[in-house]
Amino acid sequence: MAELEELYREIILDHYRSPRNKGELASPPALRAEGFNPLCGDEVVVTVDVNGGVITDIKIGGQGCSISQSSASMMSASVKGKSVEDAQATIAIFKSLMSVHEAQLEVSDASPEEQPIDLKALGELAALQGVVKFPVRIKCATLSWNTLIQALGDLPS
Amino acid sequence: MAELEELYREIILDHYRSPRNKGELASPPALRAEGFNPLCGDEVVVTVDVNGGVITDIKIGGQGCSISQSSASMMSASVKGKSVEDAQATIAIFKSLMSVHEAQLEVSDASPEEQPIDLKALGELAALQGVVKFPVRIKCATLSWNTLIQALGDLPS
Amino acid sequence: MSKTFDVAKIKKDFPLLERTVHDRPIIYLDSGASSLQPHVVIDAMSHYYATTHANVHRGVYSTAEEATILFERSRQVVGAFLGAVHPAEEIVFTKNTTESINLLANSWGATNLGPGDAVVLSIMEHHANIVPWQMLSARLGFEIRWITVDSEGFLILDDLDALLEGAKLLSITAMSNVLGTINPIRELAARAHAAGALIHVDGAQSVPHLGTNVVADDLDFLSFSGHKVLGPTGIGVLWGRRELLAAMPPFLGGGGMILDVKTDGFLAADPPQRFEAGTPPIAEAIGLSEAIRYIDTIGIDEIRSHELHLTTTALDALAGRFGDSLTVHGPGPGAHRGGVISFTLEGVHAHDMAQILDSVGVCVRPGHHCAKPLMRFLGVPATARASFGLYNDEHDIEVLLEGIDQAAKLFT
Amino acid sequence: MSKTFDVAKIKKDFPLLERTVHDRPIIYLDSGASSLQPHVVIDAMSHYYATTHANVHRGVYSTAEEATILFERSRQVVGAFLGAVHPAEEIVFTKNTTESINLLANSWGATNLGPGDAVVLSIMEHHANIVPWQMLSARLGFEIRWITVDSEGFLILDDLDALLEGAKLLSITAMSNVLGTINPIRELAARAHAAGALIHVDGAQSVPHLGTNVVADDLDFLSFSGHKVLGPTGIGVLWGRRELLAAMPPFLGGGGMILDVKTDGFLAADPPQRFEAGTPPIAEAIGLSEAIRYIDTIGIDEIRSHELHLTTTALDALAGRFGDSLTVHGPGPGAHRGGVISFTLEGVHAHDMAQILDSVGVCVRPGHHCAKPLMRFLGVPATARASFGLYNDEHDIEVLLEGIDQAAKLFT
Ligand SMILES: Cc1ncc(COP(=O)(O)O)c(C=O)c1O
Ligand SMILES: Cc1ncc(COP(=O)(O)O)c(C=O)c1O
Repeated sequence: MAELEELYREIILDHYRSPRNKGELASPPALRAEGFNPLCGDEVVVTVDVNGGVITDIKIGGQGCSISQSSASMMSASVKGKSVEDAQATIAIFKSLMSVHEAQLEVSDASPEEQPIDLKALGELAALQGVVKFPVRIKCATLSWNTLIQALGDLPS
Repeated sequence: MAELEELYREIILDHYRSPRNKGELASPPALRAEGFNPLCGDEVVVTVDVNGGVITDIKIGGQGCSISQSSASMMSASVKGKSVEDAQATIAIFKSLMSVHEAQLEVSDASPEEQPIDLKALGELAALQGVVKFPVRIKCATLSWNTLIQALGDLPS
Repeated sequence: MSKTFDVAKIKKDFPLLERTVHDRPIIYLDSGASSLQPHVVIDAMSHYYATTHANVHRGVYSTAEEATILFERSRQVVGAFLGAVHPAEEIVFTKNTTESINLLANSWGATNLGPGDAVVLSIMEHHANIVPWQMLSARLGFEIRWITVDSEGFLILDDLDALLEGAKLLSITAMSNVLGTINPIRELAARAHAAGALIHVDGAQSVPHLGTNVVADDLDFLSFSGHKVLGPTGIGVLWGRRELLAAMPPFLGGGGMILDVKTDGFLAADPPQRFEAGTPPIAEAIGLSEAIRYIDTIGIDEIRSHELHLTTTALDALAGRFGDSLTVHGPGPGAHRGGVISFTLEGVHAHDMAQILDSVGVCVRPGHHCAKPLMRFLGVPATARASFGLYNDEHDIEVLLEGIDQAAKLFT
Repeated sequence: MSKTFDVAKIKKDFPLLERTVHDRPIIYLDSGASSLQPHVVIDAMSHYYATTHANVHRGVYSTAEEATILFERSRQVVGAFLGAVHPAEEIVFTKNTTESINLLANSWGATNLGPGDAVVLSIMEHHANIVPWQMLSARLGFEIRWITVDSEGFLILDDLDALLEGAKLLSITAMSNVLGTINPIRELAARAHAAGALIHVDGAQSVPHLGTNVVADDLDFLSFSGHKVLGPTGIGVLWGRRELLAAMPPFLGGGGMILDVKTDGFLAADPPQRFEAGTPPIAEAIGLSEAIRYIDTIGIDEIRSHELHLTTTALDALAGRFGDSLTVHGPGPGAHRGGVISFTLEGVHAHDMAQILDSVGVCVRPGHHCAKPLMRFLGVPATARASFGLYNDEHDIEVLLEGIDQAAKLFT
């Protein structure tokens, strides 16, 4: 089935089999947050070291399905070394990619408006685009992202 | 509608318009019970004087629809002056006339068994037979009878 | 956006109206107890069972996903109908209005009420908005205060501020299911809030027949039932303001309302799931949203005008034909009343009235209408109640009058 | 009275099985979450809405009377299916199993439990039979004790007498919705009674698939849901022994459950009305009784044999094809288990498994199956669960295996 191949792209399976940045940083000093998907039991623990406005290290713990695990792994690879500001821009783009379609579960008949999304800015994260055809899996893909937002929320602003 | 005429026979309307034995006896010495139909709000108060095993007087209070009122009135006329034993026989016959059909509300597909009922023994009470075509009204017809049973239940046995 | 209201066409949408009773066409005048369902509602549920049924929320396969989407979209449709701002979080599906109010009492009430507190009700409440508070009050020891009604059937609001003093909640119907009185909800909400109390509105009678806007009226909670709003049995709604629901503990416990369960305790999910333990009424939610879509295509304001016209026509005709021998319990004709007409005819008990009306095909309900405190207050043991829906017309009123005539003749 | 079990014919009774998913015929293996509904059930409800709908219990007109009769007869049908002696008084309609258990906890429990008391549960309970007791225990301070399971998934009953000592209730599932284990209910009832405790059985999984007899098993209470027994959503049942129900206070308050209401209090009706506040699930009760009639025409024992055969076939095939890479969580094949197969395949998360199975049309459910204490006890975060109904056949098992194959290939 074509949609299924879209969902389980090679790069996603690769991140699932060999997750990047696995583990937990000592917290403190690392910022730490736990995420949880009550529907399927997926859990994620995100720890981030932020120094001088830059994400100098990030580690991902927990367990879950290939989508939640690979999304977390790709996220860690994508934000590590970035400034918090740049990371937040990436988060925003990724979330909008997902949320347009998440809305399928919520709005009434109106079909969700397609907004132009800068896929190039997402790099390999764009591989997660296939998820949007599977509304129930979107929560898997966004779990670690929401958890990162939570962790960064603890930053003094 | 033929069934409706069966229900509202002249004798029933007559008892409704001119209820026999209306009122309340002083209690004690009279036995007293209150009945209540929560579905429609009908109420009945039955007071009976029993002397030497004979129902020497009976009075009916309360309010309700033509069926509950006329049934109460006919009941009072039918048991007054009877021995408690004879009254109880009448009660039993009347209740069985009603209960066969009341069962419609309860049993599954099986149609209720027709038992031979001694209608003659009921005298003018037989006029209430039309009620059985209207299962919801059966509770109206039996209200005063159940209340009489309750009152007689207080007799030392 | 005025729409033409074509009652003959509407009647055709309701299959039950094709049937006969005692060889006469059925005249359904009991929408106050439960409405009829249009084809589209019945078909939406059949179609759901035949093509899509699966348990919601926990499946990833196609039908489970489709069922979940349909179910969650129903919240949106219901929310839009009520003018709710955050339907996805504010619309709780229950089994009926009664459960909605019990939920409110046992969740919000049990955490906010105690000795020295008060809840204000009106004497015209349905038992659904009385008994839950009595049960809770017996447990927690707060006071219940009563707004009474005047001889026309309007709430007496002169001493409302005194009644509200120190009260934490005003729980009141938007429309009496006995008298037809429409209560001034916006004013009541403002006065409750001014006194520091919240307001819960029993919308069982108003939501199906009048326009509802929980924001414009500044409400805190609102309840209604599917089966009175052209929808199925087995479903009700509690709407609550997001912040209020978020602060309330769960009522029923079980699957679907948790984040986590361990042997030593559980963690509750966010609203609305927190309040929806167990498999929800899935087909019923789909049926309810179809009912609301149907109402939307006709227009709730158009429905209201039509029913108001019928009510006025009926009240005038009853007075004209039966004069003083017939008493209508409730306000006279006008915009302050809904399409519920409770009446008694001299010498004819309500039960007999309903029986005789049935013989000409007319469905009306006799009794206390689950409002015994009001009946006692009025000193009437029982009334016959005719209540209108969008599918009624003037001919229905004529047959009603014909039936009342027969009752009058039989009993005099 | 042996009946021929013709699964090809049965499949035709279930319209949903005609649909395709991703261009493949649907293979429904999620009856543990919710069953499909046969035509006769869907049609019975449509027919009811289209010809008979009216609110029950308070009307005298023809459709109200007919609706009341149909509704009350549903109690008889349900009661007969459970072997209940007094269905008219013992069958309480709720909205689902979850509400049934919450009713039991809040009515019987709240009047009988306090500090020093204990309720015994098992670790394999569904959240529906855990959270209500946790909520009540937090309020009343009684103890919850747990029966655990062995490595095969059977209850460990060696220390049951110690667990039951001083306990007032054993509340336990007749069949695990995760492991498939069938528990020895008759023995459990006897031991509970010997210890002076009552027994409540969660029959959500057993009533649809095994024969039930509340008298032969000497039970005190039993719960189940309509939507798992070929019936509609929006209805559940609590059966209770007449004397026990008669002594219990109401749970939800409102219309229909009262004898009288005054401003200063109310008087509750007798069971079952006492526990059925508000407009009941009328169409749903009619649909449920039609579902039970349908099961009766096929025979619950025949259904059980068929499902047992499928379960054994599937367990053998899974072991044969996937060996040690696939773990089934629950007992091996045999009469002590029902048609629920929870499994994990090495390297494939349950969520992914369910997604890939969907692509070949197979519906299975991934996750914790609302049994988190059990999952924690087993040390498994999630399983995929295939569960059978009377409409499944061997071909369905083949497609399941084909899908698992694909998952194995994709992930290695
Ligand atoms: C054993 C068991 N108990 C209780 C339930 C809850 O049933 P419902 O969601 O219909 O209330 C289920 C079904 O999910 C179950 O399998
Ligand atoms: C004003 C009012 N409140 C509450 C109810 C109760 O509704 P339900 O029986 O659907 O819970 C009704 C209907 O009978 C009603 O008219």
